[in-house]
Amino acid sequence: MAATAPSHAMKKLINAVDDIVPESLAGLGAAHPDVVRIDAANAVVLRAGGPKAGKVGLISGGGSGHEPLHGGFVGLGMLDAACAGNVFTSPVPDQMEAATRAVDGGAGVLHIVKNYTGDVLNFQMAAELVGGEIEVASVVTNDDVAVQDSLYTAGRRGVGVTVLVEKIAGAAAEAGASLAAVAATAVKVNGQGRSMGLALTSCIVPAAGTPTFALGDDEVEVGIGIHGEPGRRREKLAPVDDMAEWLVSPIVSDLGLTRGDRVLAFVNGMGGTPLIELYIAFNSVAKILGGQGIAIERSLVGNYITSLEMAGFSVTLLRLDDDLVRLWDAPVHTPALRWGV
Amino acid sequence: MAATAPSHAMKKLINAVDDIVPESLAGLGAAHPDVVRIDAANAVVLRAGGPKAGKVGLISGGGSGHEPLHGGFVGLGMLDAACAGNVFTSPVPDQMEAATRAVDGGAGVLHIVKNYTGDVLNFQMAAELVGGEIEVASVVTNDDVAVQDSLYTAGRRGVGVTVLVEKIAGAAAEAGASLAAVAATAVKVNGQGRSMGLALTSCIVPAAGTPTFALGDDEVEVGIGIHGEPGRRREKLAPVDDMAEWLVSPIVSDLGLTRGDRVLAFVNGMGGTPLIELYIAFNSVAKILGGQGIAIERSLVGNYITSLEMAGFSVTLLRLDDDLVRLWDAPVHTPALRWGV
Amino acid sequence: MLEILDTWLRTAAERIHAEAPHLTELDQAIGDGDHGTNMDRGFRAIVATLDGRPAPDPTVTDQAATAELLRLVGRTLISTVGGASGPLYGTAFLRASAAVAGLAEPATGAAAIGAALEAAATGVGALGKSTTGEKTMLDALVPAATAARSAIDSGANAATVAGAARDAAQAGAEATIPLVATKGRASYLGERSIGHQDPGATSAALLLAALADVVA
Amino acid sequence: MLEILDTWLRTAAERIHAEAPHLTELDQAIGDGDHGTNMDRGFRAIVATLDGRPAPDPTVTDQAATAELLRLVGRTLISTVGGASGPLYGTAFLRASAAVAGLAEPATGAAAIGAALEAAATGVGALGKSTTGEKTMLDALVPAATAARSAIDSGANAATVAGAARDAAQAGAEATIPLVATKGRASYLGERSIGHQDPGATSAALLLAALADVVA
Ligand SMILES: Nc1ncnc2c1ncn2[C@@H]1O[C@H](COP(=O)(O)OP(=O)(O)O)[C@@H](O)[C@H]1O
Ligand SMILES: Nc1ncnc2c1ncn2[C@@H]1O[C@H](COP(=O)(O)OP(=O)(O)O)[C@@H](O)[C@H]1O
Ligand SMILES: [Mg+2]
Ligand SMILES: [Mg+2]
Ligand SMILES: [Mg+2]
Ligand SMILES: [Mg+2]
Repeated sequence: MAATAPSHAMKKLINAVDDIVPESLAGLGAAHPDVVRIDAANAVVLRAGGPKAGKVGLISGGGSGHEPLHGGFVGLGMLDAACAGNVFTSPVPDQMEAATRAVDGGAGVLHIVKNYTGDVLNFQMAAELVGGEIEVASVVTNDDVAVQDSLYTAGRRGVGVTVLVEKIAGAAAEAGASLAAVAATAVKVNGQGRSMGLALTSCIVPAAGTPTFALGDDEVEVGIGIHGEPGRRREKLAPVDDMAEWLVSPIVSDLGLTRGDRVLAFVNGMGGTPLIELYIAFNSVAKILGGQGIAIERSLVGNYITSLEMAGFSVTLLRLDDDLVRLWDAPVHTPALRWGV
Repeated sequence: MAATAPSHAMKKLINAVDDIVPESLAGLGAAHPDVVRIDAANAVVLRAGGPKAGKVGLISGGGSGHEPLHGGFVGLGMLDAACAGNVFTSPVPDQMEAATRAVDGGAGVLHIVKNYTGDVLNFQMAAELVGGEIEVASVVTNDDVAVQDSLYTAGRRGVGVTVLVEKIAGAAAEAGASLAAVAATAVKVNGQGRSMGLALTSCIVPAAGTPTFALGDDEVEVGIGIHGEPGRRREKLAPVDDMAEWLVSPIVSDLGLTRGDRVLAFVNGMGGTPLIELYIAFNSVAKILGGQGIAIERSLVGNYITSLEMAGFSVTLLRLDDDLVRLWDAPVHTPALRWGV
Repeated sequence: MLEILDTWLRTAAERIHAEAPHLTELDQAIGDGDHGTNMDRGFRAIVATLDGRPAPDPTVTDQAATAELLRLVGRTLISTVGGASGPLYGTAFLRASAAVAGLAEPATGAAAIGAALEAAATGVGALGKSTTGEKTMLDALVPAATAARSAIDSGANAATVAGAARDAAQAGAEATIPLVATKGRASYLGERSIGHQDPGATSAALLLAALADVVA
Repeated sequence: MLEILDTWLRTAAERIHAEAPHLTELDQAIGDGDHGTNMDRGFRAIVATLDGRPAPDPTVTDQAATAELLRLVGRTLISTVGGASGPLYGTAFLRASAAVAGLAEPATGAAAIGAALEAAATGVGALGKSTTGEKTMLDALVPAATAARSAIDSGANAATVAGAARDAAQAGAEATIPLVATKGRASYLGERSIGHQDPGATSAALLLAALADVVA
């Protein structure tokens, strides 16, 4: 029974390709009825209990396939709603409009948008649709150091830091901050956080049915985003200590981190990499940072912003200060992150 | 860049095969210093803060490769220690002895043992090693309905219910129950819970370097355990609604669940299956149970007891009563499960 | 005009459906492998809209009804496609609608095609902050609009104008192959985007080929 | 006796190391793919123990020293192998130690081998709640012990006894192929375990082949 027949066939726990998003949302709602409510018609995950009067509403959204992002982060102390697009496809303005109206508690709504052309354009249109009626602010996350932020790209992608923005801005909103203040917090987190990721395998977009890219047995794709898109370069598979270095170095230099700085270290799995490996990767990251005298004050390890079943990991570092630590530690109760409550 | 070169090569985030377990433990410790402490010499994960005087100590352990089980379940309201064996290999009695001595708070120690010959024999030897000095009780979990519990097998395997036993018995211990009472709770949970799983892919034991079994592009292995061992039978890949039925039916009939019964439904990923699919699977399970009038009162969805990077899922149902609900809801603070604190 | 628009949209929907795997394959190479699925979803929605539409109001001119349908198509694409292409193609149709509505009545088919294409290209560039040479749908749309205008200026009829637009779009789409993408998802690849045809430019060329066939 | 035991253990460690991939492969088929790794880890630990052992105490008899080393080997296996085979092989050596210690001094090599094998097989069966025909290491150990006893009864020397044990173990290991496993991990497979040789029986045969070579 030793293996002989390798394969990259699509094998997923699904009924039909078109049912993936609605059924996954239905499952999320059925598993966490105390936390979320599903607006199936709009493919929007809403915080159970409806909008909180006087609280700034936080919404995010994007293509599906990144679970638990964003629907798994709806709940107390984080998002008020998440719009689910098709797999790797930005949701449409109608969804965002519906979500914005649903979460408005009179204090305005913050749109947290990952920097991809599709997400940005659709959220922009949604903001226009509710303009004048509901005060909307938008914060675009763009933390991926693998992409040059230049005239020659669509700008850095929004990746891991988005999770941290949702948590920390969510805590600020829960504490009663104004729309301007919540937006400022989100901008600060985005500004102080950077990420980079790599893939050991591709993933299969269900509607496509085949892997998005092909990797040799000994190759890794470095500088990937979260949509299965190929990365910036290809390298030979290496010990994880080295691979962690490929990711941590550009982040540390981009953030200008130096001895004595305090960070939150977030080692994120791409969906198909199990925890045993993610903790090994975290160990590598901790060794590298420790060697440079950078203090890990908070950490997060797990599959939080994924690319379907892709194997691989990303590292996000967020420069901390007392304010951010306090907001990070504040209670959160969502399907995917929970503490203090 | 469309895929052409399929492969089942071993691609893992590791440095060297022999470093996997120690480095993963080190990473766990580095990521959660507030919750756990690593005894590296014995490959034991200990609850931070040491034994609680007067509290029954709970220890478990087993081969590695099932993360977050067991090390990720060490902490308040759950385990006091977890012994990590090599990948898919039971730890040795010396580790269990060390763990038992480390967690003894004077009220005795419960060993939670998954029913595999290796685990049972090693824990048995460990209990003998501390016999007379520390009061030890052992509870063996054996919830896998895929295996006939007969003279012709080593008995049913301990799988998903182990997580629930650790949580619920842990809550009982935290609440001050005696060793006999904690053991009785563990026995009750094991008796009221059943599981079954299936694999979409095999996994690669690092020391072996090749997949444990080969599956065709359209095949699933039904009735697997958690060690990459082949299952009871092979089926054609089917819609997840059908696959969920293959797992739920035998459990429901084995537990004798009928209309009006209350359950905890646990949909567990085998390690390589992402949340988007696990929630779809949960949706299938919820539909099946709903159709039979069985009420899901609590749920758990995620990768909690895994087989390295294997793709697939298992279903565990636990018959609930008010006592079990109360213990399930009690505060827990471990790397992998946390609420109420 | 309205009838031709209806026929074109249905023909385009069939072509898009047939070519969806190819569009997705192109998007797998330099994007995220969903362009075919996205466009197919949008055009299926358009056909559903066409099927569900009440009979044209006899008090409304053909040109106004055409403009109104173009607007409906734009809104449908925005509401169903998602991704980058949804707002971009949606805006293209919204702008085309305004352009057709703005022409002195009764406009010729050639004039309508020319005005619609120019407005569409301008609208996409404005929303996408993009221009030609960036390896996007604009590399098909802009040459198509230019070729249509030249044909009109030399007195061509609708069929000839549509043919010129089709040829220019096709050439423009193929010419994206050696380009480095600097907009959209493909820009993340930098130099690695060279050697692949842009999916959005390809779908644009496909739409214009359908138009030329329908108008012919 | 002590010297032969030392040589045997080192030879066995080399053979186990060389055969580890094969043992693991057998375990992949009907178990969890770690038997080779487990045994190799245990026997490397044994060699380390041998290397680190102080010179034999001259006041202790060869037989007693042999028994003591067998005990140390048993403890080492229990402390390093894990899985099912760790406690089982460890117990086999602990029981062999007691058997050798219990023989009237000075026992012959043949008698020691015979007594050790019988005690080992009995110990494994007792701990594993298993017997022959269940597709386990007992299917090699029990026939080996029986064959050794017969050879001893017919007056054979140590080399012949070890040879008989080797042959019986080898035949027993091969005879596990058609069996349905009813103990250990392979039992989960039921009928699907048919057609595969048991890894534990294979490693047992391997150890006895090394013994025969060393004693010869
Ligand atoms: N800024 C832009 N301007 C014009 N066209 C663009 C721009 N960004 C992307 N595109 C077009 O969109 C196409 C991709 O569409 P699609 O795959 O449906 O969306 P997404 O990139 O969000 O997955 C690209 O091939 C390109 O032609
Ligand atoms: N109850 C038992 N009695 C005797 N031998 C057993 C028993 N259970 C398992 N074995 C032996 O142990 C071998 C497996 O050892 P190993 O792979 O190292 O441990 P594990 O099964 O825990 O992974 C089997 O091939 C079989 O020979
Ligand atoms: Mg997309
Ligand atoms: Mg094992
Ligand atoms: Mg795309
Ligand atoms: Mg084994």
